[in-house]
Amino acid sequence: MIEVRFHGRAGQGAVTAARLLAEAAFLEGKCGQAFPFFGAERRGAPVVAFARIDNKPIRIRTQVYEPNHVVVLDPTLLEVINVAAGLRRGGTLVLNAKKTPEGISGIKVAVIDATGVAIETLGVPITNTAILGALAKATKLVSLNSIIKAVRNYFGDKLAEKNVAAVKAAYERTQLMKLS
Amino acid sequence: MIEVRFHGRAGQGAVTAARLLAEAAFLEGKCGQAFPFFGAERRGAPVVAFARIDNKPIRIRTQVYEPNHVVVLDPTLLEVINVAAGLRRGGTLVLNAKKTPEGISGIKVAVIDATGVAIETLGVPITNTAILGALAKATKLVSLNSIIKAVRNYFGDKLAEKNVAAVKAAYERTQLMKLS
Amino acid sequence: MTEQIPKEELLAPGHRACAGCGCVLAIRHVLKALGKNVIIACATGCMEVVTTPYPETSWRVPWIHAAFENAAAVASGVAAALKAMGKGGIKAVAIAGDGGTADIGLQALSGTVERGDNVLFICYDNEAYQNTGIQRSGATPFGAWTTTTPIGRVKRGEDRPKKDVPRIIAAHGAPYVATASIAYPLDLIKKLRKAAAVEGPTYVHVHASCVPGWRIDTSKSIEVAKLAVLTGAWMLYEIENGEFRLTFKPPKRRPIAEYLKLQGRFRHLTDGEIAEIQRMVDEQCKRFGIE
Amino acid sequence: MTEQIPKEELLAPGHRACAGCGCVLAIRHVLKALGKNVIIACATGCMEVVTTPYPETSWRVPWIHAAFENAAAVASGVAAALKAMGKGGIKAVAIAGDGGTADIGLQALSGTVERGDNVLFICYDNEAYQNTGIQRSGATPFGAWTTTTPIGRVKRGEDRPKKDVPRIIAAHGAPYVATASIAYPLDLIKKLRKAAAVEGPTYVHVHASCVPGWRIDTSKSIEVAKLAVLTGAWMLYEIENGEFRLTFKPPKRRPIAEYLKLQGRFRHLTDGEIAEIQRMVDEQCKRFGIE
Amino acid sequence: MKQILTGNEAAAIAAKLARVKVISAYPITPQTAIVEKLAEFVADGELEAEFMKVESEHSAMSACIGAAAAGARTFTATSSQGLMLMSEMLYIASGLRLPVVMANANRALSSPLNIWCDQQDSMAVRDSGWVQLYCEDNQEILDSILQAYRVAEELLLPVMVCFDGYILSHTAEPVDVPEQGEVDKFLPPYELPHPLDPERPVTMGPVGVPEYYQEIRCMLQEAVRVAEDKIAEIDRAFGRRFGRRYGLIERYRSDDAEVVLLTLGSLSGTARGLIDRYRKRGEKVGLVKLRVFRPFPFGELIDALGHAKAVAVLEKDVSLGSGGALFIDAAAAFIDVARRPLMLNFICGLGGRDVTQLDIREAIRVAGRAAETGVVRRAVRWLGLREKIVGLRPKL
Amino acid sequence: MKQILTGNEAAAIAAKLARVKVISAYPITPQTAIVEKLAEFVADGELEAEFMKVESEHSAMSACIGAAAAGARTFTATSSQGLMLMSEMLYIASGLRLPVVMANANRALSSPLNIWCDQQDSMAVRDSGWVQLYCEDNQEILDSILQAYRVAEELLLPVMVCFDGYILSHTAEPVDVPEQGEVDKFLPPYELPHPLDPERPVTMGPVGVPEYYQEIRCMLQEAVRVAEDKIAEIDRAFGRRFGRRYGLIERYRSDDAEVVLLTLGSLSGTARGLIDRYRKRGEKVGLVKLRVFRPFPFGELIDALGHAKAVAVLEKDVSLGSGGALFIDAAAAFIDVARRPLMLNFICGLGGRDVTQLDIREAIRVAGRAAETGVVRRAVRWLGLREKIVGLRPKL
Amino acid sequence: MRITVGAIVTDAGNTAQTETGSWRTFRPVVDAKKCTGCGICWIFCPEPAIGEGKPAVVDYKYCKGCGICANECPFKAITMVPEGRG
Amino acid sequence: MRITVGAIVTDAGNTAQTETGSWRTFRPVVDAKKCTGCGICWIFCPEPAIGEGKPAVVDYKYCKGCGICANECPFKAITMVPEGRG
Ligand SMILES: Cc1ncc(C[n+]2csc(CCOP(=O)(O)OP(=O)(O)O)c2C)c(N)n1
Ligand SMILES: Cc1ncc(C[n+]2csc(CCOP(=O)(O)OP(=O)(O)O)c2C)c(N)n1
Ligand code: SF4
Ligand code: SF4
Ligand code: SF4
Ligand code: SF4
Ligand code: SF4
Ligand code: SF4
Ligand SMILES: [Mg+2]
Ligand SMILES: [Mg+2]
Repeated sequence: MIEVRFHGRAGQGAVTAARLLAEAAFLEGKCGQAFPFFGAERRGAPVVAFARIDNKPIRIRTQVYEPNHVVVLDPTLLEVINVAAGLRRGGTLVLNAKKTPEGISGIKVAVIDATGVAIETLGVPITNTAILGALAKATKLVSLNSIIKAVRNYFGDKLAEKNVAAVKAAYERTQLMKLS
Repeated sequence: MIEVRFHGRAGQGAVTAARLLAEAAFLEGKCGQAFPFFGAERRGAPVVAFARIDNKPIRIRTQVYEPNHVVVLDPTLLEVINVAAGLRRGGTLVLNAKKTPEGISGIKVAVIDATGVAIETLGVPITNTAILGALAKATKLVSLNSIIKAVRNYFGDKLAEKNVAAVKAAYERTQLMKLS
Repeated sequence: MTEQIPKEELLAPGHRACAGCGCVLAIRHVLKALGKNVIIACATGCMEVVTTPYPETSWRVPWIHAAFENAAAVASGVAAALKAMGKGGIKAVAIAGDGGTADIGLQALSGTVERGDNVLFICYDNEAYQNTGIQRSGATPFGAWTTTTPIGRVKRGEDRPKKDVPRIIAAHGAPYVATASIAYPLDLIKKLRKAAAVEGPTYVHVHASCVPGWRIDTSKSIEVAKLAVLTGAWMLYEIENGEFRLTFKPPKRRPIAEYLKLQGRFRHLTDGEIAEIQRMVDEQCKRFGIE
Repeated sequence: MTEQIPKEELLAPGHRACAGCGCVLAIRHVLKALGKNVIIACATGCMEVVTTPYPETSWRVPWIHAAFENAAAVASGVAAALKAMGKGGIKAVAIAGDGGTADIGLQALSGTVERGDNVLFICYDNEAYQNTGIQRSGATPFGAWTTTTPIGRVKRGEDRPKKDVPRIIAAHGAPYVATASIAYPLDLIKKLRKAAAVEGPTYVHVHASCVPGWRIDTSKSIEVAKLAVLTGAWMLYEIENGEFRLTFKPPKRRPIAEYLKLQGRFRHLTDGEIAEIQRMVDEQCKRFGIE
Repeated sequence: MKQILTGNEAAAIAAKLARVKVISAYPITPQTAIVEKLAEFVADGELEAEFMKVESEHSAMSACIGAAAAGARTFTATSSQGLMLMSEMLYIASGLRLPVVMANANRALSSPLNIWCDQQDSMAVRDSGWVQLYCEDNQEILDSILQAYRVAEELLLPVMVCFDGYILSHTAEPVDVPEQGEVDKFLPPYELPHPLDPERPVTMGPVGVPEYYQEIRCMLQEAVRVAEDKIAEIDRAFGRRFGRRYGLIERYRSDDAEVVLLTLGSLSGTARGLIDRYRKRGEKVGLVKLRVFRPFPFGELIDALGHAKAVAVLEKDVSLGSGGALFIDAAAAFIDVARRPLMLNFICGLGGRDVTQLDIREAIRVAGRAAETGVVRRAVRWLGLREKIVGLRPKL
Repeated sequence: MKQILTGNEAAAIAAKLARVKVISAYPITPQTAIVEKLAEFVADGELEAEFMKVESEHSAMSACIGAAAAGARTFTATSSQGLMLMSEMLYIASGLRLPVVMANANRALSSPLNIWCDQQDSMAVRDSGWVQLYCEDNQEILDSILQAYRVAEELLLPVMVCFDGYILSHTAEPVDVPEQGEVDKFLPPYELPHPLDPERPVTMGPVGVPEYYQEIRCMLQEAVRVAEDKIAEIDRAFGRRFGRRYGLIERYRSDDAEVVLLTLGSLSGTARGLIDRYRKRGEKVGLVKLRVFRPFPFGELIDALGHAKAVAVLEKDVSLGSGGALFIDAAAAFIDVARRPLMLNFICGLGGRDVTQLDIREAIRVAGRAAETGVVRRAVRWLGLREKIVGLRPKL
Repeated sequence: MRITVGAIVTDAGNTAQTETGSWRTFRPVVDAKKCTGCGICWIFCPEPAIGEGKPAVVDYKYCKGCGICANECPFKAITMVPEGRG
Repeated sequence: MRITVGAIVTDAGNTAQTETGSWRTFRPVVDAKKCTGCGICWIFCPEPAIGEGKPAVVDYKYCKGCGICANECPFKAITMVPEGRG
């Protein structure tokens, strides 16, 4: 079973990102589970969401404490949260960032300027679809195609294609590195 | 233990009569318990109340099914209710009536025109105190004096004396008989 | 007059209301006015208790009682079901006492009106919680004795003015709001029919006497209700789409004392207090265009 | 202007309201207006949730939250206790959102006013249940999108007019009722002080924007609130002992479209629908003496 | 001084003796007379308190919460539908740890509407974190309310004093009313540790985020559990001053009994006389009366019942789809006790059905047979069903 | 067709598939999305139903009662405070024997306010005469709501389908959504036997005088009890049509287990994996998942647990002053059973506290020790208390 | 008796089987000579227990003896007489 | 930490310990030259996170970056600048 943690800000779509990942996995015949953790905070506050992927039905219902991968939707979160907490050995940190972050070491990192991609493709800095492109590229957890299909299922016609463009562009531009 | 059942009409004071009997017994150092049974009916509808008297504390809480005595506050009830139901052997039926009732037999009966007494003394046909005078006379359950004391305790100054007069007058005028 | 009143009795006799109950008379005429094609949701209160001692019922129309505070919501549910099932021509009607209207039931009523549900709400106002033995309600008039506004050394009866529910409901923008009295049955029937005919939330507030609650003689129920109108203690009017209209103007208003003196619940009032009440009534009448 | 606004911040920063929240700004000024000698009973809703994540609190005045529907009743209890314990000079204040005022909390509020309790009730009106994620309330304006009044093939947003709570409370005979807006803080502060000074039940209804609920940019909270007043979608007035008085008359009313266009919740409106809303606003303004 | 008082009068007098400052209540049968009596005391100036005529029970409890939080000693009373309507607020009062005291005149729950006695109402809120005391007679009502304030204020827990509607509420019987001075000594003026007060602003009722909620709940549960000792302690103190004690449970000729009745409230009184008669005939029948239902006195109960052959639990409530609430808790008490009695549940007295001595005899007979044979054929039975009424079993 | 759906979406879709006619609900976290989704269906014309935006939960249930009494299939959903606020009406819905179906997204009770998961809310109304089903996953939510209508309408009983707030309500996972045609066959249109109808006037909700109330109550209790068979029967019918069955309880590797976990709801899922691991190590640990809490399936449970050495009852609720509601009922089940397990109660997961595998291991460990030693040191324990938090035990 | 599911009452108006005339302590007696048949008494009787017609007919099965009819009769055609006391 | 009886919070205003500045994605920057110290921004900041004074001082500990101050400043003295993206 693979577990992924998403960090974002309330209102930015981290929950949707987790769900789309679960959908993509489902489209590949796997089982997916996605769920948020909400606090009492409002728009702008940091939030987390989780996804699990497995080949057999997923029955466990606990939060994810040791994710295989971590996805960060908002670049400003890095300064305020230890996003890599609990990340398993060999796991990847998928970051929305313009440049390689400092102060992180010993883990695989995928960097994508998801905000740039989102503004380019959607016109707004909503990064939840773009970042999935990066995740697909970096982890091979699900295929690019499955992400695209999931995005198409989820969004209405007009929005769908813009988001597909975001996924694709991010997939292309994601940079993989291992910080030591 | 002595058990007494009172029949009246909602709003006529049968509950108070039962209570005053319990108070009178209490004033004599006995234990008294009085309680009503209410239905969903309104003013004018037949109601019953109960009293128990004993030398030791009364702990039983059931309704009274086989009363030692039965008291009827309203003359018109006789036609609509079997007031003597369950009356124990040797018990007395205390009736508010102008004349000896027909159709009752084999029991001791005390007859008092309590309505007449009440109108005379109180100016209204509220018979609950008058009938207690009759009960005292007929059964010796409590003394006339105790009833009077209980009435004085219960009513405010002005009302008290009128009611005392009612008790006394009824006590005087009650006719005892055994119907066969 | 009798020919204008439907003959059919949709409330059966044998109900357990007090002898002389003004409220059950109100219900009798309400049902006459509305006819058979209604479904009634009735709040807890005298009218519910005295009409439905299981396994008996006085109601010859479909009727449901759920609780004290929710007659309006239950009726809204009925209205929604009728609509959803495509059953036209049947009116959902809520009936509640003043307690079930002005106090504990106000919110459900407010919701029904605000949502625009097709419900006619009827308040029979006997000016206290009579079913539980005469406790004050929001609709209890100033100065009245009740068991929770007793006459004592430091308090002397109800110390707040009567809550003006018709005005509150009118402030909700209900298309039809009216007041009525058991002493004016034709007026009452007319208003109820009008209210029932509106497709939407309507409200009729019926002033109705209560024998033990008002401490009146059983025979005086109508007399006292009529005096309420003739003295201006109660007013007959309707508010149609926001337009206020007096439907009865007492020819020459009688002194409020006539109304008060008939009732034991006002027995304790001093002349000074009666004068104060007269002043309040005068002021209110002026506001409503009665001199 | 700043000198008329008390410096002391009785609502601490660090609260968890959305960036740009108009309601928390309302609360900030409410507290400034009232000062320290208050006890606040707050209904469930955004302002309660974002200010009190245990073990933290933003309130520098005594504050209690019990439930969603009962702020008025809790405040009444506080007022009764203060009176019983002989503690003068402290005002019991209830704060609730529009849901906790117009809908689920209306009855408790009605009771407080009817009993004449010494309570100031403040409604911050962000026109929907924002805390639970933007569902319609009685105060949601006609035409607005919310999650329970979605824009679909057969339904297009809220289909009932906004419930007029100030009018409903005025119909209760409350001695002081006023409306205010976060865009007019001096007016707001003045009215709150006036309301607090009355010994008895008073009501202030504050129009306050909500970023996600109105679908506005975080920076537009004040702008949009001001436009509400300038277009006549919201009006500033007070009702003192029954006397209505407009406290701000928009110089020349701006078209309602300016207000609507700023907000995503009205995005779906067609020109025809906007014209209809303009008509409703015009009519209402006329009733209130604004041309 | 001894007086003839109804249960409702005893409750009202107790509240007055406790010098309550804020009363907030709504009328409901059969409790109403309590409120009426208090209204009289206030109107006559005999009690200096704010008497709030709220518009519903939900607001009644809400106002009590507000008043208690501001530091005033508060009282309310209700029954049945009223208790249900305020049930949300019951959990909130206990969660806020406010020492509200409430009298509940037990009455059946609708639907159908029924104004008569049973205990479904207070049983329905047994999870709510309120201490629950059940009274057998009017003296116990008065005494329990006085004790309730001590318990409530020392533990910061709300306390509900329950007594059977009509059967006690409307029954007049002798009650010893203590002197005000003695009561004042037993129950001194009270100060909430952190009241709502502009001098020392506090926040009550915050959002209990997942990081803390469970611990806060656990603390509440501990408080209700330790109330067992506290109630016993205060009961002893009461006994020293007033000469009357009740305990958490009362054992009435049960110590060597083979068949034991377990009861709550007024039913206990009716049972006592019967027990005496069985005893006179040499039959080992006893009674255990439970006075404190929350906290549930597991230990004392195991101790009192463990030796019996069969226990007949008589109660006026039913957790629909399971058994009686008292039975379930009492039976659960024995899950890890080696020596346990057979236990039978008798649902009775619902909606004002009189529980007669015949009914109780029947329970004793059935329990006696179980004791003899060692077999319980049906754990949950009903007493006093009218045989002429048919149709109880729905057709499937 | 399989889709990724949250629990709330599954519930809303189930209501749509059931072709409900009247929906009356009030928003509350974490249930709100159900109502929102239904509002969308209605707005889009996908569901022809009246969607009532009532002003409170009390009115939500009241309107359901009115609508159901008039003969419409009705649906509502709530959580926590909402359930408490409508609790009076729950008893009335069952008393009136109206087949209302409600989804309850389980959430903690205030105070302090907490929007996260536990099961105190639905447990608090377990006496109310509603059938209660608890779901483990989103598929079970959808399926249970469909089954609920059949149960409700065949027995004239209201049914509450409970599922853990957030943990299921907000979790997206694959759900097989049945075809409308198949659902129509399983759940035909429904007619109330005696609806409110001017053609045939009836009176519903009369005063249940003492002469009849107890019998009426007994009839209701019988109806809830026989629901046990009815639920099983309908579950089998559902299984035949849709290939999924749930039973009243599910035994998961428990038949030969020495230590058995007893759980409700989503917790069961987390436990399964652990059980497998214990089994892999040869340890005889099993799971019994209770799906139907009302009626309480005494017989099946005795059957499933009787052989165990120790049973660990894990639950997200507590009857304050006693133990967990599930524990109490389950323990009571064994009062007249000779062979009984030791039973331990673990309160956990309150107010959104995550119940981790570590927590469950701890429960198994403690139960295992009890099984070995035959001794239960403390029947009621708490799992997952944060150790850094102190002050749980009040000073006396 | 067979109790009904949900305590529903299907026999609409069956309180008519209960004769509340037993509540009466005074009975209205109509003076046929005075009665004009105006129907006012019928309109205001709460039971109802007095019929239209000339003279008006009292249904003593239900009449509770409240005296409203007597009080309201414009022609003073009704007198309230005490029920025979036993 | 010791939890409090009834979850009471006695430390009034202690959300000030939580620095909601971490929520910010844009930061307001005051142009000292344009700022007149009128205080409008202070009045309308919901946190509040911008002080009176000339020039107005932003408290970045709490400022969530909503941009109200920039929008309302009559002198356009405030610009919203993206927070440095990592
Ligand atoms: C929730 C709840 N609270 C209280 C009651 C008790 N109760 C029943 S009827 C009633 C008073 C009804 O007053 P009103 O609505 O004026 O009707 P009336 O009895 O005067 O006809 C009360 C207090 C109840 N049934 N339910
Ligand atoms: C009895 C009850 N029902 C529902 C809720 C859920 N709830 C909490 S706040 C809220 C909406 C509040 O709306 P409003 O009063 O307008 O305040 P806002 O959130 O908009 O500030 C709802 C529905 C609740 N807490 N209690
Ligand atoms: S108490 Fe009043 S309202 Fe109730 S039945 Fe009697 S007269 Fe009618
Ligand atoms: S949702 Fe709206 S009201 Fe609530 S904190 Fe955010 S902006 Fe303020
Ligand atoms: S009111 Fe008088 S005159 Fe008219 S019908 Fe009746 S009895 Fe006859
Ligand atoms: S006395 Fe009363 S009940 Fe009898 S007929 Fe006349 S009005 Fe009707
Ligand atoms: S509003 Fe602009 S000019 Fe005024 S103080 Fe703020 S930054 Fe300076
Ligand atoms: S950006 Fe918003 S939070 Fe920051 S100082 Fe300006 S108004 Fe305040
Ligand atoms: Mg009334
Ligand atoms: Mg709002």
